[in-house]
Amino acid sequence: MNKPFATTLDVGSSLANHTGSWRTERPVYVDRMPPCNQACPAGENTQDWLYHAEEGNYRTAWESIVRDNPFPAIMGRACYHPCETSCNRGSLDAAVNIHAVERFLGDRAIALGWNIASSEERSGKKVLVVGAGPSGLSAAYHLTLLGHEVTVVEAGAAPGGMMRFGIPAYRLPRTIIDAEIARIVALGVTIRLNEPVEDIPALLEREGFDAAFVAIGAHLAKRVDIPAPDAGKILDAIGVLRELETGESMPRIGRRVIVYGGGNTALDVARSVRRLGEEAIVVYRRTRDKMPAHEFEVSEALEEGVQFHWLRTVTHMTGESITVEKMTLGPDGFPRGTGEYETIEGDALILALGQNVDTHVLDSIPGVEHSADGVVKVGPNMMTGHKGIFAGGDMVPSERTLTVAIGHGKKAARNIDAYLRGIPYVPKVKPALASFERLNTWYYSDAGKTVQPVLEDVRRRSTFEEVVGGLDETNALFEARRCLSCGNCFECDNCFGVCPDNAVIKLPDSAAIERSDSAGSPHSAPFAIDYDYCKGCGVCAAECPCGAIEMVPEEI
Amino acid sequence: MFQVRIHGRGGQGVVTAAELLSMTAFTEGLHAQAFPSFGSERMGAPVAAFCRISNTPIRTREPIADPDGVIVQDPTLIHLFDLFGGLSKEGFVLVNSSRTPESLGLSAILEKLPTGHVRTIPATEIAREKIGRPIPNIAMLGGFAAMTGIITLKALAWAIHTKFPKALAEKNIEAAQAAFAAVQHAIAGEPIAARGEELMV
Amino acid sequence: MDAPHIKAGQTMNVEAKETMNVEAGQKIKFYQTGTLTVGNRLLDEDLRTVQASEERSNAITSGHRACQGCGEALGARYALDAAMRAANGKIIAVNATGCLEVFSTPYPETSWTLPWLHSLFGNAASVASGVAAALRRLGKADIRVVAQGGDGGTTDIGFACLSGMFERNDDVLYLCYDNQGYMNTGVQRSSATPPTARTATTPAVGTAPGNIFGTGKDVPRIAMAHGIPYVATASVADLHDLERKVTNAMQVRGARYIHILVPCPLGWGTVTNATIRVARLATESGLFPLFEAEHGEIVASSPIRRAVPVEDYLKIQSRFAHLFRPTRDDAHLAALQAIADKNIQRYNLLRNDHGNDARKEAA
Amino acid sequence: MKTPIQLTPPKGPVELTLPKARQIEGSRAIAEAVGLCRPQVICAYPITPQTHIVEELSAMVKTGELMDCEFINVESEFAALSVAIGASAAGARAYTATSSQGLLYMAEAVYNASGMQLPIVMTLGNRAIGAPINIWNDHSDAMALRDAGWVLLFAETNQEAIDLHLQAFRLAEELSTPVMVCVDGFILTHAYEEVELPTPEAVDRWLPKFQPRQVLDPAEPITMGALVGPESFSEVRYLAHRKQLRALERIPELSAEFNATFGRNSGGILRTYKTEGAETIVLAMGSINGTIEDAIDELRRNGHAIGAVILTTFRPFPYASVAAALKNASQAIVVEKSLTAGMGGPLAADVTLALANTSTPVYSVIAGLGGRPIPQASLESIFERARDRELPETTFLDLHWDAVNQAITKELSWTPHT
Repeated sequence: MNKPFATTLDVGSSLANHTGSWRTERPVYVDRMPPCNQACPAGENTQDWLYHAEEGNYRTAWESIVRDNPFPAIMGRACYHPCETSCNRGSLDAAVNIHAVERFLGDRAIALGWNIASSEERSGKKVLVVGAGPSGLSAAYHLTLLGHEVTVVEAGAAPGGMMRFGIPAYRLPRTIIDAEIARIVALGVTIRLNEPVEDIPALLEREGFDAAFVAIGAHLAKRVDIPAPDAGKILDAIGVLRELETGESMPRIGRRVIVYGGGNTALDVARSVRRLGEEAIVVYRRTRDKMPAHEFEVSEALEEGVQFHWLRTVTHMTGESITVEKMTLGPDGFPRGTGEYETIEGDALILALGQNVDTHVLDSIPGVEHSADGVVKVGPNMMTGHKGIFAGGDMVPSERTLTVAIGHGKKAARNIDAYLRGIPYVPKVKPALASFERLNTWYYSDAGKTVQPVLEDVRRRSTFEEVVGGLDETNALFEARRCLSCGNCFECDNCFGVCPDNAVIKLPDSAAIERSDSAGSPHSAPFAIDYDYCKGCGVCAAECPCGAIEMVPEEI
Repeated sequence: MFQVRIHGRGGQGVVTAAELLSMTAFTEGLHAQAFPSFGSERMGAPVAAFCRISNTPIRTREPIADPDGVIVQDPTLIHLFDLFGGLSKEGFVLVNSSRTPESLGLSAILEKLPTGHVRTIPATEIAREKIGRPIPNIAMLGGFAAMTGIITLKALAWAIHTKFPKALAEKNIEAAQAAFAAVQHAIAGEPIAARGEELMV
Repeated sequence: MDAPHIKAGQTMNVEAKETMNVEAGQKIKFYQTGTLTVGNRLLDEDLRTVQASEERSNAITSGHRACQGCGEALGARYALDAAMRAANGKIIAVNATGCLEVFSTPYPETSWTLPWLHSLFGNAASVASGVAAALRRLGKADIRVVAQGGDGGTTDIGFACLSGMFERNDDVLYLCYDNQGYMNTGVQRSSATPPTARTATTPAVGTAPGNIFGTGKDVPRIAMAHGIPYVATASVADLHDLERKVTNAMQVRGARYIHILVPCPLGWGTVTNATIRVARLATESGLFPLFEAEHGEIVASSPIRRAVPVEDYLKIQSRFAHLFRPTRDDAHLAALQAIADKNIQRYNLLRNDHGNDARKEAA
Repeated sequence: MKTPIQLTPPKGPVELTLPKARQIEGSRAIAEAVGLCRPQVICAYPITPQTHIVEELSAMVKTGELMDCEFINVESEFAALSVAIGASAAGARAYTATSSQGLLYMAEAVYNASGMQLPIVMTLGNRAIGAPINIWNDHSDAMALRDAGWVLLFAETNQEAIDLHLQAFRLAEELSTPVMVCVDGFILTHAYEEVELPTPEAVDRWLPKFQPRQVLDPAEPITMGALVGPESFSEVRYLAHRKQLRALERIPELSAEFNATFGRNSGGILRTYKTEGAETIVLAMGSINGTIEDAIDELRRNGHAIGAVILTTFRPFPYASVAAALKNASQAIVVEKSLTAGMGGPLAADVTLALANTSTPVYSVIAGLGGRPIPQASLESIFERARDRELPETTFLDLHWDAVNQAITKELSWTPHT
């Protein structure tokens, strides 16, 4: 072809024109902190394992969970999932049913017998863990993965602590607890049961442990002095729950059992009592919305026929009834007596007013301090006043939940590891939060939360069968895919597509490749900006659904 | 060079007449040129067309100012325009009418030209009868052929054949023949009116 | 471990079960994570948009001189790449004078990678007709012709040629990239400029609201009035919809018209990163309805997903700033809302059946 | 060489194969000549007086007399040439025709076609330009776009119109440039006269299959019609100029080759008529030359040493050839059918420039505007006045001075504020 001068051109020649020089801001791929991850007391990388789950890579997803938490199946049932409370999707339609997916993965792991491989090289160090509760087992698990030899000594007859003795079977089947603890044991952790420890330093000395993690929980029920002239039956919640777990034949508590308290334990015990066929009445000094217990516990309890008396304090008890004083909430939200009294029929009273730590084992250890209620003082690295002895779980200052305890176990393990290796433990810096405002939610289609199956009411009043069922694979996948992947690229190709200058490059689709922008900051997105042509309009950042692109000023 | 100017109104086939005349001359082996007095093509508007016939190639293309023959297809034009302007002393005038030249007020031109050089024929009636439509142009050519002898009826017939589809061509040829005959009879001294009446039967 | 009794809400998932089984390797029938995004790693390649593919033709490639965030550069690549895929790369493009032509072909550089011809401002449709006629005559009918122009070259100066091309039903797909004004010459009013919009030739002075409230010039409907086989409106804010329409258009022969809204950051006074957002708001407010018509009859329209008042669309554009400052111009805002409401009613845009609900995809 | 009389009326292709003269209308003759060149795309829009040409072509396409051709009825002249531009760019031989206002309406596309070097051939049925609206012949339309970068050829007769179209396609495609064949409206387009059309075989040998210099093709994509800035625009324009000069060389060669092939001397730059020994030489374009030749014969008989130059190629303007043809004359008279108000005759201006280095005076005669007849007598009187050295620099032939003077008086009596 004989092309005329200037008026006819060879195609694509504008590639010689590098429009990148126009730029005053540059788009940069980032990985932000998803709110679910940030909220997880156990530090699970929720968004990451949902990412794998939504692809159907359940094993990879599960392995991502157990990097932080050895109890997916338990978590999926007993965790109060703050991840969902903070889930950005909650502001869109309904939070992702994260715990249900986690439970699906946990159950699948148990069903298919997935195991975790411990690292090969061993440190030769020995660590003692006192207490086979969630915190202790978590610590033992992580320490073993870190290459240390761990022995757990437990005063009780079975491992699990509050997982077993604090949470009723209808919420957490024992087979699940056994299976996930068995996996830890299979990893090489030694658990010695029925072995109360009296002198920790001596034990360390005797068996040559290099460090200890103490997590004996808080098992002493708080009591209030309630006059009961006719020696009415007064029990404590923890005791009752433990009895339910261990006692071969549960002695009858009463016909109409009054539970005094508004926490989760109060509701656990009330709902257990219903399952024993008795009437259960919860008495709480404040209003329903002020109850510490989670809302779903209250509503499920109501479904099961538990009665509630809010704004009441127990003042007196006889064999057949209790006297309560009516309360009102003051402006400060605290209850005040009204001087009016009423009688509630009831032949047993269970106190669920919280627990204290049994600290006598610690009193003997030099340097360990604790407050009046027995809460042990620890440093930021969770070490007590005594060098090499760390503590965690319900016995240290913090919210007393399963997941927090498990988180303590992990944190302590990392600090103990650092202590044993004589190097300081530096937690990696957390990226900025992927807040809802950073998302472009238009790109996500409408998909309501999947409801888990629930056991019919009659059977919830007679048996300890698990109330909430799990999701089948279809539903679990659906639920996983409701994840917005906040702050982390999920490869939707938007940036690749919406760039008016074709200035986005797809990187080879391999996890192995080290991805980073031209400034060298690493990111997980399999894309790169072609700064030769990028004019810095920012459309890619604006149209990134999950907020994984940031515009940063150019130095001019 | 023999120059003909044809006058009429839009829709009377004035331009076609000039073209046919040129084609006829061409088939006779002569050089010819025909062209209309250009204007927008509307029914009823006065129209003129021109035809030059020559033994040598024709170069000029100007409208004919000094015709040797004038064909008037519509007698109503006679007193509206100077139809005979520039007409040569030996020129011919053929008017489409069933009336006599005198009754058309053509006395002046009758005096100017040699006897027999001014004639009328009822071309419209002839056309109505032979073609079924009052288009006088071909009949006028037939009459003009008989009157001037510059083209033969045979050549005209061929030209008509070339120009029109067979059926229409044959009807037109009949019209031309009828007009040709009418003029011949007139030349033979028979009253044209009578012929006209006869033809109108 | 499933309990025998299932609560409401489960039923949906039971249905979904038949359609989804990843392990069985069947096609995923729905996905939430970015259903409306350009691509999606969870989806088969052929279900993703053309723009998601590294093999896309990039009909207009890097190095062009369009402004930052240019909607027209984006719209042109969207539409032409889709057309290229539909025609197996056999496309000839004819371009009217305007921004697109100027920023893409300043000697010695061109950004086009397909055969491309620019003749004049007002004759793109006719030139395309000529190209199509030649191809038909040369026995190259497998090569398809696309004509493209801005709103000026289409709805104003090129209008007669466009109408002629339609009326003859020439085998041309005409793409109008509507940025609602003469942007190349410095933002002057075109017949596609919306009422009240401020342009260099419709300044907002005192109580004058900028552009007049004329009767409007609804070129897609005018195109429909020609009874041509296919007419559609599309937007850079909905790529799936745009590509589907271009693909539909390429399935038929004859005159076809797609009117694509392409925001202009410069002319509209939007931040450069708002190009797609403002286009989305135009649609979600009802001011720019998305629909399809065949042989003069509307056959489909895209319902609004997240309805917004026209204000949400207007207030992020400085060309409408005078409607809000110094004082709120309620009368004109109401008049503009009325236009949107008319569209919503005419095209039934507020029905709730958009295909973006995972449940529907599952079903 | 006369045609033997045919008993059956001529029919389509059969007739085309007869290498014999026929008495047909100029428009029909041009249409058949264009048909012989096998255009692949024809776009038509009616405007008097070119209409008959495209009407004939549409019939030829319908009847199959002209095959493998797209006939497109467009909505305007602007569209007509635009369709041709697209067709040509896509590799098809494209043709259209127009007149007067139509040419002006497509003016933008006229420049575009030459700027893009597209070998389109267009017939221009020359007609005046309004206002006042006037449908009759003169050269105002061609003159209005004489500088649009097209080759402009003027036909004296319908025979030459035919021959010029055959040469135009060759020239256009060899150089990749558009060519306009100018034919006097009505005078030629509507005139019935004898013409001879070559056989299709002969034309196929004369005009090879169209090989576009550049073509839109997905197999070898290009960008046509780029924006060119100050850094290169001058070069583009210079190359356009050079191409026109190249055409000036090629036109006579093609004319000679045409003569050798078809035995007719037509086209070329210009022809002379009885210029040997002529003191006065009349120069004109188009059909008026017939009358001029008659006038010259007449005057020669009376001993007037006068001759004529028939200018065929007006753009590119053949300064050298014109100068050479006039070099022996003591005076030149340019008769032209156009007037540039405030300047005079555009053709006369070009001829004056051609004679810049000589002392030969150039007299301009503006004649035949808006279809005004140019009687031989009027021309003869002009030429005689010239012989007697009484001719003013510019003459307006047969101007009705009384009407003009009345108007001027009226004009002068009027002032805006009365």
